[in-house]
Amino acid sequence: MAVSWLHRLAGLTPVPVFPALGMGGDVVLRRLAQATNIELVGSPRHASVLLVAGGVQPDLLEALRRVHDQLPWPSSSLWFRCEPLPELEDATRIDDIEALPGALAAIHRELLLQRRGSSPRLLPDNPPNPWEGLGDDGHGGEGMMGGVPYGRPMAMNMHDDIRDGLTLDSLTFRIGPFFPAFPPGMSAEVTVQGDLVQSWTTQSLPHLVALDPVFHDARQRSVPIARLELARVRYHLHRLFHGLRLAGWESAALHVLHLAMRLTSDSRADALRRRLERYGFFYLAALDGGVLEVEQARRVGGPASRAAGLDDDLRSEDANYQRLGFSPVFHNAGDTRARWQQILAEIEQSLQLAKQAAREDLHTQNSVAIETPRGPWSDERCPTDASRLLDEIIPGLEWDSALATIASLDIAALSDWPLVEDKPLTRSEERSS
Amino acid sequence: MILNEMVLPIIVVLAVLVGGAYSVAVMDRVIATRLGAPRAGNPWLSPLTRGAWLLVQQANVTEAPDGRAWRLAPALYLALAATGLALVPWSETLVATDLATSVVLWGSVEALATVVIFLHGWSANAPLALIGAYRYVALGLSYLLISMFVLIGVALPAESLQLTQVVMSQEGLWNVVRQPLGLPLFLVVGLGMTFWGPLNLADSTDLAGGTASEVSGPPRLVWDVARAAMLVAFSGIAASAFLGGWLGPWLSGPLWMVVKMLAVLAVLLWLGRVVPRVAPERCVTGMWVVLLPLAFVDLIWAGVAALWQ
Amino acid sequence: MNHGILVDIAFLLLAVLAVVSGWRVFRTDSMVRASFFLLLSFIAVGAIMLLLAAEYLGVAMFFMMGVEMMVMALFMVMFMMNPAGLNPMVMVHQHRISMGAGVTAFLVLGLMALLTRFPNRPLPAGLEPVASLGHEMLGGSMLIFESAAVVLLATMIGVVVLSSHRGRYGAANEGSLPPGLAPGGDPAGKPKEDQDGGHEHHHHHHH
Amino acid sequence: MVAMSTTIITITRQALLARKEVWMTLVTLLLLAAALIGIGLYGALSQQSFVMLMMGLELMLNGVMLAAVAFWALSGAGAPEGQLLTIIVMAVMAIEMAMGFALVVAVYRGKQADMTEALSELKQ
Amino acid sequence: MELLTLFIILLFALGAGWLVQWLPQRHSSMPTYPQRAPFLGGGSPDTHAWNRYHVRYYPMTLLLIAFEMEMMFMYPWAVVYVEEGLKAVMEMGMFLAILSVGIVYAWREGVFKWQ
Repeated sequence: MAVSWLHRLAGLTPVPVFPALGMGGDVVLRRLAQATNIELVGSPRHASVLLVAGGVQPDLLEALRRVHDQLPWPSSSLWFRCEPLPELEDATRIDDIEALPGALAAIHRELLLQRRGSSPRLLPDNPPNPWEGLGDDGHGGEGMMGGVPYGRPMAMNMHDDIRDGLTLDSLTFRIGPFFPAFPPGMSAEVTVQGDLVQSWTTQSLPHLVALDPVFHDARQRSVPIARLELARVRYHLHRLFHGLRLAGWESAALHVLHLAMRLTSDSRADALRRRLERYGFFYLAALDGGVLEVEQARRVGGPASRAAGLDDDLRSEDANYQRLGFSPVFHNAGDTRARWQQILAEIEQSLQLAKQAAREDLHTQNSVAIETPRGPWSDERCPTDASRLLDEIIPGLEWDSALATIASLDIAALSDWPLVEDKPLTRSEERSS
Repeated sequence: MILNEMVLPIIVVLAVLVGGAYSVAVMDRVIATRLGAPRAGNPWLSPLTRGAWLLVQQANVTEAPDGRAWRLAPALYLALAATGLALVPWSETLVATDLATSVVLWGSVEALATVVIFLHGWSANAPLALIGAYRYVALGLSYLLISMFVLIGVALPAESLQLTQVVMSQEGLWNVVRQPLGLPLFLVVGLGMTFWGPLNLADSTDLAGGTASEVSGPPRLVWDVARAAMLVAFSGIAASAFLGGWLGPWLSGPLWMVVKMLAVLAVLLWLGRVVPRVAPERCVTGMWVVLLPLAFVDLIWAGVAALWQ
Repeated sequence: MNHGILVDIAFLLLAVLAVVSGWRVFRTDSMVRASFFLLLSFIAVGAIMLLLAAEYLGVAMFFMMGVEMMVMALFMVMFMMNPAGLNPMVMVHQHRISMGAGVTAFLVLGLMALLTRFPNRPLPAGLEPVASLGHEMLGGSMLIFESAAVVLLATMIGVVVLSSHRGRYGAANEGSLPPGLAPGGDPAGKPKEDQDGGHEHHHHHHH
Repeated sequence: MVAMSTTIITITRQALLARKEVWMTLVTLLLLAAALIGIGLYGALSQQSFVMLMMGLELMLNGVMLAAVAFWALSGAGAPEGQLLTIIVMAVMAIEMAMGFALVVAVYRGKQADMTEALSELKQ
Repeated sequence: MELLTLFIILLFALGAGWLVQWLPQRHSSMPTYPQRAPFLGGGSPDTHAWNRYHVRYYPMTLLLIAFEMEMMFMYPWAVVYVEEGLKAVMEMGMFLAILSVGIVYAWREGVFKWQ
């Protein structure tokens, strides 16, 4: 069949990719955000390729099938460091991150030039509940609120409203583990009334977070403080990148990513701070919610606890950090805004430390207990999963401040394996890609 | 006579509708690239390739949508943008709809845009789209008063609600100088009407695309085009109300309009990319408690200036 | 180019639109559709007003009713069971009586319109409807205009008092809050009070 | 039937010759207004819920406004009171709606409060 | 004449908007049920999304209706403002002052916050 000029033209568009992130998959987000011919989209309806990145646990496969089926045709999937589902016979797997943008583009072009068929649907074409022709009015039940018209029951009044006492209907749904605004792997059962979250139950935990190998080395031996601090800055910048993307601020997110990519001990974060402050990130965005009590903050650890007024930082116990004049920075409010301000302040502090340490060539002294960007880490104390905390703090927040709160909290447990971070792009490579 | 009064204006309006939406897409991409977004390829071609892709993509349907309303909403939004554009005067005589109350009709376009955007999110029968729709109504009902105050401000010196009269009243001095608060306030309205950038409460990232989260294929194309066209219509009204419309030396009237509209568009698109999204509650409070009093001040300013002359 | 015939065609189309959409308001299951059918009816009437040279009122009808019907839809959805009409439903009573009353009203008013002879005094040439309305407001009908402000103020206050959940007798949600996490503590999920709020009275807002 | 169509044709021909409206007259406008009022009355009487009843009222006021404008344009020689009357009807509509909905909220909230009180009494 | 032009433009835009949606998809079949389920990142809802939605800003909408009525009076006022001069200033000043009281009161009562 001849391919129409429309399809040819469509093949030239940047590839709209919906990323479904498995274990360790978030690395592709940062790579693809800098690729010139990829557009990362937030809904599978807007995508032509489903990119499954990183290992997906067996209990999340059903959810993955659901997302897979929600891409409108023509669509296909690409599996990055992940074994394709057995049903998808001609699915492509790829492990080299540098080849990823090219592979995505190739799939998209083949799809539109009709050299590759769309992925088959994985789930049977059945409504959630049988309904047609059942019941009094043919909607599967009796009465005005009964039945399952079109396969689903009607929304009902289930919960008293927790904000202003005017009780109307509530919606209960399970969201995640591939919801792009959530930490990868996390899913929750949520009840909302209007756009206010009434109840929140975390169901599957976010994927373990891997740290830069230098932190693992630091537990074994003495490492250069400059390297350690730069790795810390990079970690925080990556988190800020996700937070800013969620705030609908792509240009600032890319600014952060560029900073992270070209990080040296001479880097400065002044321009970043100016940008965040001048364009009103701290005043305009939904940063008012998610206040952590001291006890809750201690459970999360790391910058989140320091944002709630604890000056708990293992670096102050290291002799060489003391030589550098280190003292922990902290904020008191404990809300989302304070957490981002804390992250920004720690980025600046770490850059300062890195610069000084590089000049004096200082190494860490203490390898028993180190402060990772995720929190204190020693044999007794390891950052554990804190996503159950969300069940306590999210109810009562509006949807936007709920999601902003989740983005600002680093709640995943620490992985035993270091991050397989790929080498940062050099300037010339980026030009050529 | 028919040629001059009807056919020509209709052709101009439809051409600007299509060409304007296209140039919005091109400009937005150029601005994004300037701000550091990695985009390859020809910016002139990219709106076309994207349009082609949406045309060949399947149009998604949800389980039990309000099908007709769902398909009607993008078309109606486009029609509202066209109505707005029809009110824009290109020269003293070249104007499609020169009503004595065209300023009020623009106010109606703003009010009805809220209805249409709500309908777009409501019809999908999906939780996230629904939240987007209701959020937008909070914004839509808040910017309306600001816009009306600001536009009444420009009607005072013109002693008329007719857009051509408003332009002619700026013969000596443009309203952007005479009523300095007016244009900045009106630009906020423009971002709100098209839920662009910081005021994108309807189709935001935390809702996976909000009202458009369930939309794919041709309906999404129409929605995107309508949104861009609305931005163009808005810039036309802003240019006429504050930047002296077709007035200006050397160039011909329509050409001046194009230049001024492009300037307004550039500012809007730039604002859309450099400011983070505003929280809905903060947005409503800010509009009523900060911007509305400012619009009052603008009106008083305009009133004093109009009597002074 | 004949003006009259075009106006006639437009009028007839709009009249049909106004009546049909007005009727559909009570014949649809979806509350949102009902509100927007009513809006359509208003828009058709507004357009007829435009044809009658009421340039201001016609256009004002669009924006007033655009907003009012949007709010109408919000409240309809808020307080009606099955707001989208997913299930078939009949929410009518005294159907026949109402039908009779409606038809009678139409017949009586229609006969009055047909049988009464109204003076034929069309708009004077060169009348500026908006300006004449403005002069009237600031001149002869000033009192009406100013009392409208007072009535609207009263409405605003009434609306706030009635709908806001903090009445004079304390929060209306007292007793409907979930129990505290600790005995005597704040209710679960209740957001923190902010410290620097300028209001001295107690409130449950989230900032 | 034939007579009717002949009449329509005659009237339309007159319209074409006279270059003025023959269908949009005061009588037809008032008939349209009467139809809207009739439908509105039906709605207001037949609907069970208060909000739908308000819809009926609004439709009736729609008819009233149309009639007022028709009189103003075709029979009142453009007296400004005609327009003012329409605006006042609109204001009545707005006030009716705002107060109506505020009442609905208050009543709904009140019912709920009653229910919660009753529940807590039962517990004791 | 103006209205006819406007009508034609409206019709064009509406028709184009509808045709672009209808033409490419006129032969396509209904998507499968799993595809039609609302997107929730792999999750699923219990019920239909349409519900008695708790509009958190409802007092603001009622306030807006009352306040917007005032705009009805302001447009004709704007046209005769310069002609009437001081009288217009006085009357509208009074009118606006009365209504501003309403806004200030509403703000103090926290109407613009999410309820």
